[in-house]
Amino acid sequence: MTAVLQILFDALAVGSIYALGALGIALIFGVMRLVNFAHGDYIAFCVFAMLVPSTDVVAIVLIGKLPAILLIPIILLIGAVISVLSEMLVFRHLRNANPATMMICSFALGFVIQHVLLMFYSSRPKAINLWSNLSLPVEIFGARIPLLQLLTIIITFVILVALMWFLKRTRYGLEMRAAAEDFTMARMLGVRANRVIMTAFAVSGLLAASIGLILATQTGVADIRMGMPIMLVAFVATVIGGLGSLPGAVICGLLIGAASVLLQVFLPLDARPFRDAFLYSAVILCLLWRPDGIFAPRSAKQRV
Amino acid sequence: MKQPQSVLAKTISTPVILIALLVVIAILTALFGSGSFARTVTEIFIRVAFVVGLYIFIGNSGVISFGHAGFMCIGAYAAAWFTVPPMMKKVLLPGLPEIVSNAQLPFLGSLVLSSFLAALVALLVGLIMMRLAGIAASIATFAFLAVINTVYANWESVTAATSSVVGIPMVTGVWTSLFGASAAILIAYFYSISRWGLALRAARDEDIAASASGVDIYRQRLISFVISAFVCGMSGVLYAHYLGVVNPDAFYLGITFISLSMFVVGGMSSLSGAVLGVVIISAIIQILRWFEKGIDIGGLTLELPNGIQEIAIGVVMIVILVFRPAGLLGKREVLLKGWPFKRRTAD
Amino acid sequence: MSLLSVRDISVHYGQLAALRGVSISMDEGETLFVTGPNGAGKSTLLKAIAGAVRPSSGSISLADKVISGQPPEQTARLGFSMVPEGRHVFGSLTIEENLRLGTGIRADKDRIEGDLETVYEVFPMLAERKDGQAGVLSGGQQQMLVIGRALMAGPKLIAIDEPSLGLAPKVIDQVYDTLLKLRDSRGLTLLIVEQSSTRAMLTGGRMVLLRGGKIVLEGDARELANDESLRRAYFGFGEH
Amino acid sequence: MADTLRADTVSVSFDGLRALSSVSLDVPAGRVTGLIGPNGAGKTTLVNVLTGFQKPSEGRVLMDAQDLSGLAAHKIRHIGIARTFQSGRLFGDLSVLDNLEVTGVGLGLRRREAAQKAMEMLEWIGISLLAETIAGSLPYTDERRVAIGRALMESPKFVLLDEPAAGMSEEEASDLIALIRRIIAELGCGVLLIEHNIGLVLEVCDHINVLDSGVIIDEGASDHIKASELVRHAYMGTQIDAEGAIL
Repeated sequence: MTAVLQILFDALAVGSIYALGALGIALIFGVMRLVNFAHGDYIAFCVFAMLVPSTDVVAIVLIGKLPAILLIPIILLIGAVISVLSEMLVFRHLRNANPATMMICSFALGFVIQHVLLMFYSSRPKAINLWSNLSLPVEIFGARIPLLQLLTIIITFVILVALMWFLKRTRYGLEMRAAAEDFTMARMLGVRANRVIMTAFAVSGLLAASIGLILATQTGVADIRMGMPIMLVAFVATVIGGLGSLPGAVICGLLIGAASVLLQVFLPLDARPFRDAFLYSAVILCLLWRPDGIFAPRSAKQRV
Repeated sequence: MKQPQSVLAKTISTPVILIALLVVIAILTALFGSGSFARTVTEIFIRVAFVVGLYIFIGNSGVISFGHAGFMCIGAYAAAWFTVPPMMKKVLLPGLPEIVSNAQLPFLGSLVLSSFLAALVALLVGLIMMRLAGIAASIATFAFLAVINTVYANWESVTAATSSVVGIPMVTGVWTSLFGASAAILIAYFYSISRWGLALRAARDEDIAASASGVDIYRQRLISFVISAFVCGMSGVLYAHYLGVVNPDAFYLGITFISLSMFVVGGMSSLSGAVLGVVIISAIIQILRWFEKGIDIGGLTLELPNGIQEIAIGVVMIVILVFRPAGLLGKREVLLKGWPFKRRTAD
Repeated sequence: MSLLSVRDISVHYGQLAALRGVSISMDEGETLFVTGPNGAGKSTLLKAIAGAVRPSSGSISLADKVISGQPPEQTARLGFSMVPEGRHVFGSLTIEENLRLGTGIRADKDRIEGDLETVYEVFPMLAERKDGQAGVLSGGQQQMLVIGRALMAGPKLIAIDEPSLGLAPKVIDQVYDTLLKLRDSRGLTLLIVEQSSTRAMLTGGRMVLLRGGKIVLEGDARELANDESLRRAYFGFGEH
Repeated sequence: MADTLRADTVSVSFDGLRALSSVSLDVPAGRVTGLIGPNGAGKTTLVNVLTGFQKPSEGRVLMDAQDLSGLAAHKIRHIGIARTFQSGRLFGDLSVLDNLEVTGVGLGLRRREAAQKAMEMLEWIGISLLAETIAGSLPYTDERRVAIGRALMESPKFVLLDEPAAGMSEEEASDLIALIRRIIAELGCGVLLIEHNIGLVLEVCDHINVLDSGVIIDEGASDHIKASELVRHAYMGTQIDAEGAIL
């Protein structure tokens, strides 16, 4: 029983980070048909923003020293700002470009962010120590769960609930969901294109920042490439969730995280190093089964 | 009855110009370049071969593939399997089958055989994945790359996992890589003027009309996928023989994204775009590198801080794509009209 | 001064001319039917007014402001509400969310709840399922929803592309009754595209007949409907 | 040569909505069959069923005795049923000659043979001067003729023309009528013409089917259709409606 609980918590903890990432990718894709590869670099940027520029291995925290009540909002704000800035400086000028072009631009932007960080901080991963007492374990129904893991799950859950509330209960959210489904019709009902897109970028940046905070606390490391793997899994989750479906992205993020934990546990020892190969083969099967995504809006009709 | 002029006669100048450009670069390098510059040019030529391989599939089908670095990986490792001295292989890669570990093929033999292996893998996975279209196909190719990377990075007895396989004869230089890049250009050219290339480009523009014209899109995508995997596999072989060592992470996301960027900046629907994208972006990178090292202009030393080069190249790519969203060449090819054959009809 | 004034607009899709020099003008409170066979350019006319397609020449103004070349949200803010061809229901939103989406641009926020009541009264089916996803509605129900949605934006002018397409005759009556009631009680201006001219006859108002992207006949709906020239113009009999 | 392409009690549903209800229709070889009906009647859905782009929920598509239902679109073209599209759908980046060649190579010709046959077809239609023009830059009348040429490559047994006259002037429509008559006389295909220029349909078709709300409501020769109250009703509503007597 406790082992099951342990696995469950592991699966939830990993899955919830992917879910946050997938939501950030899906929001932007919904309103702009843009796969934003820079999203992973926003995550790293937010983490490094806490540090004094230096090439030392041990990070010197700057705003990272602030009490949580100040630090968290500042980092979230930084995430939102960098995301909105990238919309204004880059993506706004590409509204009518084809998806491949937009995608490559987002990749180039991520490349730029990465190398700006590299210039100031060097490529060596840095140890950082945020809220270290969170790694103490707590006991739940006999399972010993690190407090941080528990917090990650709770925080993700809170963020998801807050975001769902935002999307469900506010006008911005309503407009964003409508725009993600049918942008032109939404505009014909008075929804302002620029405002919706900016809001989507801001929220997406907030999500990236929260992932950054969680990851930095969890791993105790700031690494320039820390966002990339999450971004990739999030991207995959968004597509198999059904492009344009926000709940689909969240659920598939959770599922992929859970699947990777379960594979890690249940694969025979010899096969365990090949976990990702199994995972991604499953992704391909999933796409063959439902090419439009598992939760794709059912509006596919006549194609001619 | 007017005879239509043959496609070959109309368009042969394109590959000729592109190859001539590379030959000129190679000659200049041989005459004036330093050893390290020759290495840079070799890398550029290998990259040309890889991106041309991307063009064969992506350019003609319109489906973005993130997976082709996987074929480069397969080609490179196969080259190691076929050319590393048997003594070393038995120690390093004990899991290889007897017939492979006893073999030591010459470069050309390994080139052909390894590229075929990449094509064979493409055929097998393509049979499954080419049923997909659009972004689902792109994700599937990415998943394929992740599978390949995981397997090659962990299959200790056959790939030495994350430790590098050493002992591959370092035979790729400027001329060998020029040969490889030229071969890639010719394969891509002849594919794209073939009936397969025509049918696939039609499907890229209008898939529904292409089906109504009798085109079996699945089959055409598969053919293109296999040929492009062959070329990408070949670029991997060249790369292995250039570095002398292979390591799975050399064929993962880094090379995928930078190559795709060069390809899109050049113009992803044109062979010339593929070649020129690599050449132009690589040239800019090289110039920026020189600036990083410091350049004397009239007694004044211009020196850029380290790391500016990467940032600048990212910015340059964004600026190019903002102003030319279809890439530098768009859908055009470099072409000398009426060369080398005069139009037979004058109307 | 007229509320809507379309002056000599042409619209091209690539090389294809969908509208060739069409002019219409509407006064406040007026009802105008645009009729004609498929492919005449009726839907294109509405899209051009809404700002979803850009005319290649000519100009459009609404309430004395030029709207051609403006983004669609700007036109909506000036009081133009559109029910486009193909309905465009937001399937993942609830019915009530669909209805409320267009209310963001209203100045008279205090009347929103009242209008919502009205829409639910007219289409009780929508009230019954207001928290259900709009995507599961049948075609006819979706048609009611999009008409309700357009009304909720509090428009001065409401344009509807084929309100009766896919609806049962009884429902069509209901839809028209509602529209006319609103026209009379709020001074709403109605621009209705119908392939069939029957409704124009019943409802009255002005009618223009489009064919091949041009206005070929124009006049009082009731008078025109009884005229054999309508049938000839409509089908192009005798020209081929 | 096949004699008849037949839709046999075909029904199609989208999300529970019936787009076609038990529609039967014959397209005989060597004649022009017309298909008309108001917006949303299901005309294009029927064409899609006949050409393999839409699987019928019920019913069959037959060419003589051969059952074609469920075959992929490209296979149906191989069997000899060609079509054009409402929106042209030319391969915009390719030249006119290449557009026709695509059908040639799609049907298994080598590229040189395909080019030869494509050139012959362009000459037959009378647009060989356009051979090298990029299809995306054509005016729409030429676009239609190229699309028809593309469909006629390798002598299909049946050709389905989906609104070929959309946007054409009277004169251009006359040219189209002449072309359709030549297709029948010189190539011997069966033609199904879907068109909203009813004048044109009445002039050129031997037999006309009228589709409304997914059901064939009337059929017959031009004169019958011209006089048909059902047809008038389907398109325009009727006087009787207006008085509220029958609905």
